[in-house]
Amino acid sequence: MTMLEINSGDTAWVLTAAALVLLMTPGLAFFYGGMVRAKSVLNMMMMSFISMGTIGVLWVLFGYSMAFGDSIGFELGATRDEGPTFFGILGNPFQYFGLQGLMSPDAVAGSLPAMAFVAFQACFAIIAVALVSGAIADRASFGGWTLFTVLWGILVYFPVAGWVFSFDGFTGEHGGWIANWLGALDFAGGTAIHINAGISGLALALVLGPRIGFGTKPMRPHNMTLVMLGAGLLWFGWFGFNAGSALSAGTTASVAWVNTLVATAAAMLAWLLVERFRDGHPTSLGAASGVVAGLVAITPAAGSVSPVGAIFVGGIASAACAYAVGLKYKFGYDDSLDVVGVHFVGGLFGTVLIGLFADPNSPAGVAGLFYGGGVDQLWRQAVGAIAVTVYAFVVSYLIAMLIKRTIGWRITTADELSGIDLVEHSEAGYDLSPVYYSNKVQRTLFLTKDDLPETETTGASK
Amino acid sequence: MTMLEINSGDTAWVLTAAALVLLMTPGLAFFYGGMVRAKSVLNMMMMSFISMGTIGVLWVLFGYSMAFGDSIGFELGATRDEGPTFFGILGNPFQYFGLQGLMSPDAVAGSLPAMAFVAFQACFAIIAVALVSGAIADRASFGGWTLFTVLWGILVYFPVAGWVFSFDGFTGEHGGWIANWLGALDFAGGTAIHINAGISGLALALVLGPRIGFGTKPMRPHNMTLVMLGAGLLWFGWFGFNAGSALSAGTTASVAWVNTLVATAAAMLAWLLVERFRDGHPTSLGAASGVVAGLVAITPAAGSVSPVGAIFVGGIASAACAYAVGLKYKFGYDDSLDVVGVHFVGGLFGTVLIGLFADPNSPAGVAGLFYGGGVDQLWRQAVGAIAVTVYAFVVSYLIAMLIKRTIGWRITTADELSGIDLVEHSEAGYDLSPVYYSNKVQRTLFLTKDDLPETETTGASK
Amino acid sequence: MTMLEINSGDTAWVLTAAALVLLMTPGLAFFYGGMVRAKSVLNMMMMSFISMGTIGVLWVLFGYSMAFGDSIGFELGATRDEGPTFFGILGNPFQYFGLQGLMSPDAVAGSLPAMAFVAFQACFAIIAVALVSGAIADRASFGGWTLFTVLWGILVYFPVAGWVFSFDGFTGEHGGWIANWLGALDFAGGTAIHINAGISGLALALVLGPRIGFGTKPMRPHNMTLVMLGAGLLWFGWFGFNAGSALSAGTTASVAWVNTLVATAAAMLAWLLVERFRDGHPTSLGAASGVVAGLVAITPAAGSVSPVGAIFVGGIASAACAYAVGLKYKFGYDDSLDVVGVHFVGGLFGTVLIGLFADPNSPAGVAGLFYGGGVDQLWRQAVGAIAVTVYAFVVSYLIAMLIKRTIGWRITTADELSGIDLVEHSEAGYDLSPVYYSNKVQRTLFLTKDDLPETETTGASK
Amino acid sequence: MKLITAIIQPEVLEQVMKAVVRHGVGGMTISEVSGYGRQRGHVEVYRGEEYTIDFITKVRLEILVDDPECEEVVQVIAGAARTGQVGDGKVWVVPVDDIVRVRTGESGLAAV
Amino acid sequence: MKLITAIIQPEVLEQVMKAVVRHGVGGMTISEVSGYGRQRGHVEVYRGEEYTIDFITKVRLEILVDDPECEEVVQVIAGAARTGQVGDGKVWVVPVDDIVRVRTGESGLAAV
Amino acid sequence: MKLITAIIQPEVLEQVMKAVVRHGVGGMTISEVSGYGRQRGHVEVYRGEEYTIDFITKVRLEILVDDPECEEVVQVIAGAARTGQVGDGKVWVVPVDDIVRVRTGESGLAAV
Ligand SMILES: Nc1ncnc2c1ncn2[C@@H]1O[C@H](COP(=O)(O)OP(=O)(O)O)[C@@H](O)[C@H]1O
Ligand SMILES: Nc1ncnc2c1ncn2[C@@H]1O[C@H](COP(=O)(O)OP(=O)(O)O)[C@@H](O)[C@H]1O
Ligand SMILES: Nc1ncnc2c1ncn2[C@@H]1O[C@H](COP(=O)(O)OP(=O)(O)O)[C@@H](O)[C@H]1O
Repeated sequence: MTMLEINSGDTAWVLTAAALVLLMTPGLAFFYGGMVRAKSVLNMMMMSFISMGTIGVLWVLFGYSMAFGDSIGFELGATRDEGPTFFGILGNPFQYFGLQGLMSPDAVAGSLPAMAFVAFQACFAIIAVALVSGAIADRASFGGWTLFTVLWGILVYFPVAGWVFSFDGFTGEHGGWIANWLGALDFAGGTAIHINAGISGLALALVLGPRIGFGTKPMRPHNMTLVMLGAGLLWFGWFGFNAGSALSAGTTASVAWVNTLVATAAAMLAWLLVERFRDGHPTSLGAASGVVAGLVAITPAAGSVSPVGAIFVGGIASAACAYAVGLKYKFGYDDSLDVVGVHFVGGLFGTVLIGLFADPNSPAGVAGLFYGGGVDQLWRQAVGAIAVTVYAFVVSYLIAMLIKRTIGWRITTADELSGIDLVEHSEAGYDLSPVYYSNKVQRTLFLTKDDLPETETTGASK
Repeated sequence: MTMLEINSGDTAWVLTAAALVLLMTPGLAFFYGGMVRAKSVLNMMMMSFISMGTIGVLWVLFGYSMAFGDSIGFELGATRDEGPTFFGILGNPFQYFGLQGLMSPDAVAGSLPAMAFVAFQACFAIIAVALVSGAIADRASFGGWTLFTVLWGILVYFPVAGWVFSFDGFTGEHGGWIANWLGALDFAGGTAIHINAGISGLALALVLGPRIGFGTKPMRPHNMTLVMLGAGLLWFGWFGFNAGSALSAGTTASVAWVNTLVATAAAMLAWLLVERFRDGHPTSLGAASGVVAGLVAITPAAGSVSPVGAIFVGGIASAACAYAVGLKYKFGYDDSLDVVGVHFVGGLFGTVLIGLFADPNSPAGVAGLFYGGGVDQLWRQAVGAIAVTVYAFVVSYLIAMLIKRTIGWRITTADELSGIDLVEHSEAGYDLSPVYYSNKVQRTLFLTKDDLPETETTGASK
Repeated sequence: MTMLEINSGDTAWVLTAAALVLLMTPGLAFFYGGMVRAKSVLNMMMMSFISMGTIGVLWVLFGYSMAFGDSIGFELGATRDEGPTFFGILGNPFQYFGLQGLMSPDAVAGSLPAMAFVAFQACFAIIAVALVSGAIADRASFGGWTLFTVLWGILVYFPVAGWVFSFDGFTGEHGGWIANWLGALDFAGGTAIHINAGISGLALALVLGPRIGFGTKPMRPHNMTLVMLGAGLLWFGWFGFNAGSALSAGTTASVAWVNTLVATAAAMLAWLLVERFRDGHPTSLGAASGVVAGLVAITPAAGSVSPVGAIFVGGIASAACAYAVGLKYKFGYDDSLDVVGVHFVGGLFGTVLIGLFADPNSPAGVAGLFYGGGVDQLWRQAVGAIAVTVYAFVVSYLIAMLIKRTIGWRITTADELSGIDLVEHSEAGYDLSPVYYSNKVQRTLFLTKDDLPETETTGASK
Repeated sequence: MKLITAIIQPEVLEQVMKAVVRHGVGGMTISEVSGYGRQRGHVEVYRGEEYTIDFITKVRLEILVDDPECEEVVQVIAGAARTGQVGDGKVWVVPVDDIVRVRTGESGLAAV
Repeated sequence: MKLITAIIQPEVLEQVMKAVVRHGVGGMTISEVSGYGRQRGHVEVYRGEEYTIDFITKVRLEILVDDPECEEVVQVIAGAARTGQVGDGKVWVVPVDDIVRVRTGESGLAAV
Repeated sequence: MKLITAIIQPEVLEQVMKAVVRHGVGGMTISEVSGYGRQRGHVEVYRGEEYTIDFITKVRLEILVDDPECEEVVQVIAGAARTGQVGDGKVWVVPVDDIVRVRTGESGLAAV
């Protein structure tokens, strides 16, 4: 642990940023919650909220330590002149078990109290898991999902966060291999968060199978005001996410802030233009989706491109996502709320475009292909992205299969038809009628799958 | 007033924290507003908003001075070796009347401009009053409530805030007796805010009597998305509340931040587990309630327990609250939105558990019973909690009776049936129909109490 | 550009404030969105969101430079002893084109990284445009509005922002004439933002003409919870707006913070009192409107009045606005969501009342009429307010006419009746029914204007 | 067989329901409607302007009964729904040719 | 006595209401429904995919009238609701055995 | 002419609609209602307290048909809506005096 003095301005900013990032998870709950049908809104929101519960506790117990403890790994040839040769795989889970020792005024991380860094990174872990839930809307048992958050946190997120975010000598002597050995640039988590969550969402969507009616009914958002609220809170919180990742309040944070604004602005415009010309109408769901796509794309790049570069990164990635969200209909995986289409694709574009647009005048000081830097950074970005994609997909798939074989994943067909809110939470999202019925319920039917005509049952691998 | 130099980092954090705390009151408005039936949502929200109006103005005029002016009191034997012997009761209301003198660059409080401290504490006063309103949902005249906010602010909150938050020599030579003479630990207001508001809610619920149908109809939340929004904003704002109470941006704030995260996470899990095993289903209302219970419980303890201790404080208090919210049905007081069950009980547990879990390595540096500190801190905590409970209950009861005897408290039975929004505010919360009726109204009936069958009229002491 | 060292505390505060201001635009989207009828909620929100897209990109490209580049202008006699003689009209658009040079650690603005100042001011530009949209709810084509945001940004906002916010020697040698040559006090944008947007809204309302049914049907808010959410987020964000305008974290910011709290509290009370005595009931829409009116009024004055003065500024301006919102019915312009009544009138009162209430002990250190300062400041305030009013009205009117004559402004009568959400965005705001219809649509009718009885068609200058 | 339709005030729904169930009616179907009738002229103020309110929320009950019970059930409903105020609503009776219980396919009286 | 039921476009509700009231009808009951009929085939694009829309929001009017007025009221409604476009809706008439005014207990014609 | 009204479970709406359309019915009107009937006693727990649920969301279908088709359409609906569980609902038939198509003014059978 580096021993520097605590800077109150940097600490103020990072504590603020941490709160902003924490707010992103409720924001995501509303973004996702508004996109499902009225009968599933509570379950959708609960999938995000429960992540705050399980990951919040795990992070304090050993999650932080698995990510930021001194890394276990091995020596390997360096990838750069005088670059590190240590290939770090997993932080020591016991070093900071229960956050021991970190309350001391001497425990610092850079210019921050160690606990401020713990706080900031905790919220990254929470939202990463929550993001995955969008791929399996309306149909996953709440118990199954809760178990998934625990296993995915331990087996996927904590290690990968260490690979990407743990720099040598910051909280431990050795950090993770992507940040140090490979040297891929990932300012705030394009790989560790978005590629990671996005591809894990694909694994889950494949294991759970599509919703009843997928591809034949539109299943449009039931409450676009909630979606817009989510998008607004996400954008707001993302300033903490990206600019906070500078871990100090200075030029780097300010550049990341401006890039987070302008890439997102460009991304919103790009998505709306695609819709305008492809579908005839720019939609509010398109605006919200463009916002998120832009935020995802600029996440890895916020510290390494110029504001003008950020316009390109946001615009290109968003247009790509606007097309990618249609792929699920083509290939038949029900990525219900476009976790793959937006987070995986957007994260991938953002991560790789750094290799093209990295500006040597930006805080990262690296030149991408278009700035005369050649392909050196490009291949590092690609390798980082691919590594996380493969690891996350395989492990998530295995976790998902394990849950399916043990406690089970999917609610029954009748329950899915009646609505998951009532069966899993015994609640209904809304009762806005001014008329007061005594004890009205919205749950109605106890169908079995056999009661449905063949055509209604999709080929879901239940 | 201590004369130190203003630290820009500390100021940045406290101004941010103040804004976060301010947001908690609208957050509470949504949390409470979503929990009532559709016909009362606006009145419920207005009870919070009006507190921002009345208390905001009073605070500037003399509220701050009553809490943080040099305290009026008397000498009494010290409770600790070399502890203070002055028993401070009430800040001098004239010292800072109209905040005079506090705009000067020389007016500081610790490392902050005095005005930053004024701002931060103003938001505490506002939300404390607003919290009470949940106990009397759906039935209190808006005029009666508005008057209550004024009287309660003056007679209950401003003095009690001085007892708990005014430290000797910080903004006046003498502060309040709980903080200084007794030496109870209350980091951010478990006593002054939550016990205080919670028990005052009980007094009001007793004076106003139950809603029509209380105990025989479920009266479930009409809009759970609004409740979840409230819970999300409250959690977000509470980082300002708790970590801001450090009044500086350093290790103490960071520890309080992490404790505020993890206690709440544990509390959410605890409440959901109680529901899962008692009622069969974990509900979203349970998650939201657990979040608030955890936040309440960690409020006094955020600076005096370790993160692992915080897991226990949050978990234990939340489970207790999950059972306590059922007591109103047993005893027949209509604490409509569980102000007593969550804020009083949660505040009590949080305050007292410090006596058990206080960790000498935490910023407060005090050892509780489980950390070898004996019962010294425990009894101080208990005395502080009891004192606030008794004072607040008695004075609130008297204020409530006064209002009942003078301008009246409760709307008529017919108005309560039709819905308080229309009668008190001449508005309806929602008109979501795509069909446009010219001038549709949702108000319908002009019943008198006699028109109702006997069984429908509860034993409310109107 | 002044060369000072970057202060991390100031930077932390301004980055936070920038994020708060950014959140105001979604907040405004909800505030406005809730006030229209259910069939227009998405379009209303999209008018705000698209501003984030277009202005966000323009700001980075040349908007910042047009406002804060070294100003083009001419010499003119000074208005004060030793006051500046340069009359600055427009920042050099090429100086900071694409924000060139501002990523450098040497690029500072006061004690901030230049990029932090860019970020903060970007959000001002975004919300200024978005505010205008409330005047033309339910009837403007989305393409027309989008084009308007671009033209208004370039021709109205960027220049006026330079006049008011660009101080000599801060980001360029010469700044704008209102701030420097005239010396009107405008702490956070009463002229540049609120008068500017408010009067531009009037121009648009006149050009577009009233909605069908204006003045004969109430057209009440369809979702008051959304309005209250908007009001809450606006108030929260406004602390960034006003206290952030100190551009440092110290006494000035703290005073502005407290003023922003108490003026708004007083304004809410004032509006509710007007309603109570004029209409019989204090409404939640009144509370929300009062909040916004108070925030608008204190915006210019936050740094130049005492907290007690702020109570007067907020209270007086809000009462004036409460009456002013009724003028549209008298004069027949359909300022649908009271942009003129609240932003223009509130901004005007706030700006001019400084001339009366400016307190020499406040950070600005200027004495208004009531504090013995005579009318010197008063006329400066009046001139500033009038100049912006005239410029903005004329240019906005011309832009609006240009759009009307070219791509067209107003949707068809049939589309307006059916609802703009479906025609412009092919979406509906809500589908809250628990019953799942396959592919239900809320769009229904393809009426032409001739199908309507005469009385239904207002005299809109279509 | 008859279909009784009643338009009543929302606030009396619960007591009406209890009354008819006590009377032996085994089922009913309920919906929300807006009523226009004598009960109007109610004036609301919005933004300082006055507007007259035309439509008022009501509840609609539909009850299928056997002919002989019809008369009495109508009386029970009207009795339980009466507050004596303008706007109390209407009850009317329509002849029904046939009724089928979906679950069993039974028809006629057996299906009520 | 008759019960007239009309399914109309939401946008014409106001003019229909005014027309029947002008014609002397003193009350009516209104609700929101979804209609399926000839008016369909409307195609919407969502996330780049096309879907056909089946149900369309309509308004349902119920008016109790005395037999002699019935014919005319039906014409008034149909006239006021006509836009000439597919989807304009239907009006139908059902015989009513009896009507009771809840407030007074009056029945038959007096209750209309 | 007849008016067939059916109260069915919301989940079977789609298959009922498809069945009647396949059978040749060209239009229908749908609304949401709450039903009270044998299907009750369902108990929910809220805040640790138990409550019995009385009203359950149902869908109401109205279909105008010509007399000869009536019987069959009723059977088609009942068949498609049947799940065999309590709460499946009812279908009933009411005589209709006249029908008018708003768009054209046609009346009687031509208007169905
Ligand atoms: N002719 C009618 N046809 C259908 N419904 C009617 C008719 N007249 C009244 N109603 C319904 O009955 C309700 C009460 O009627 P109203 O005339 O206001 O009071 P009352 O029945 O007490 O005289 C109305 O809101 C409307 O829903
Ligand atoms: N057979 C029917 N039974 C009941 N309602 C019908 C029937 N046919 C049409 N409707 C209602 O009338 C509305 C308009 O019918 P549609 O066939 O679309 O147009 P039109 O009546 O102009 O030919 C439908 O949306 C539906 O609500
Ligand atoms: N007498 C009745 N009049 C009107 N609607 C009824 C009647 N009885 C039942 N219903 C409707 O039919 C639905 C199903 O009835 P229920 O008795 O629960 O089951 P089932 O028809 O299978 O015996 C009810 O929810 C209600 O909407």
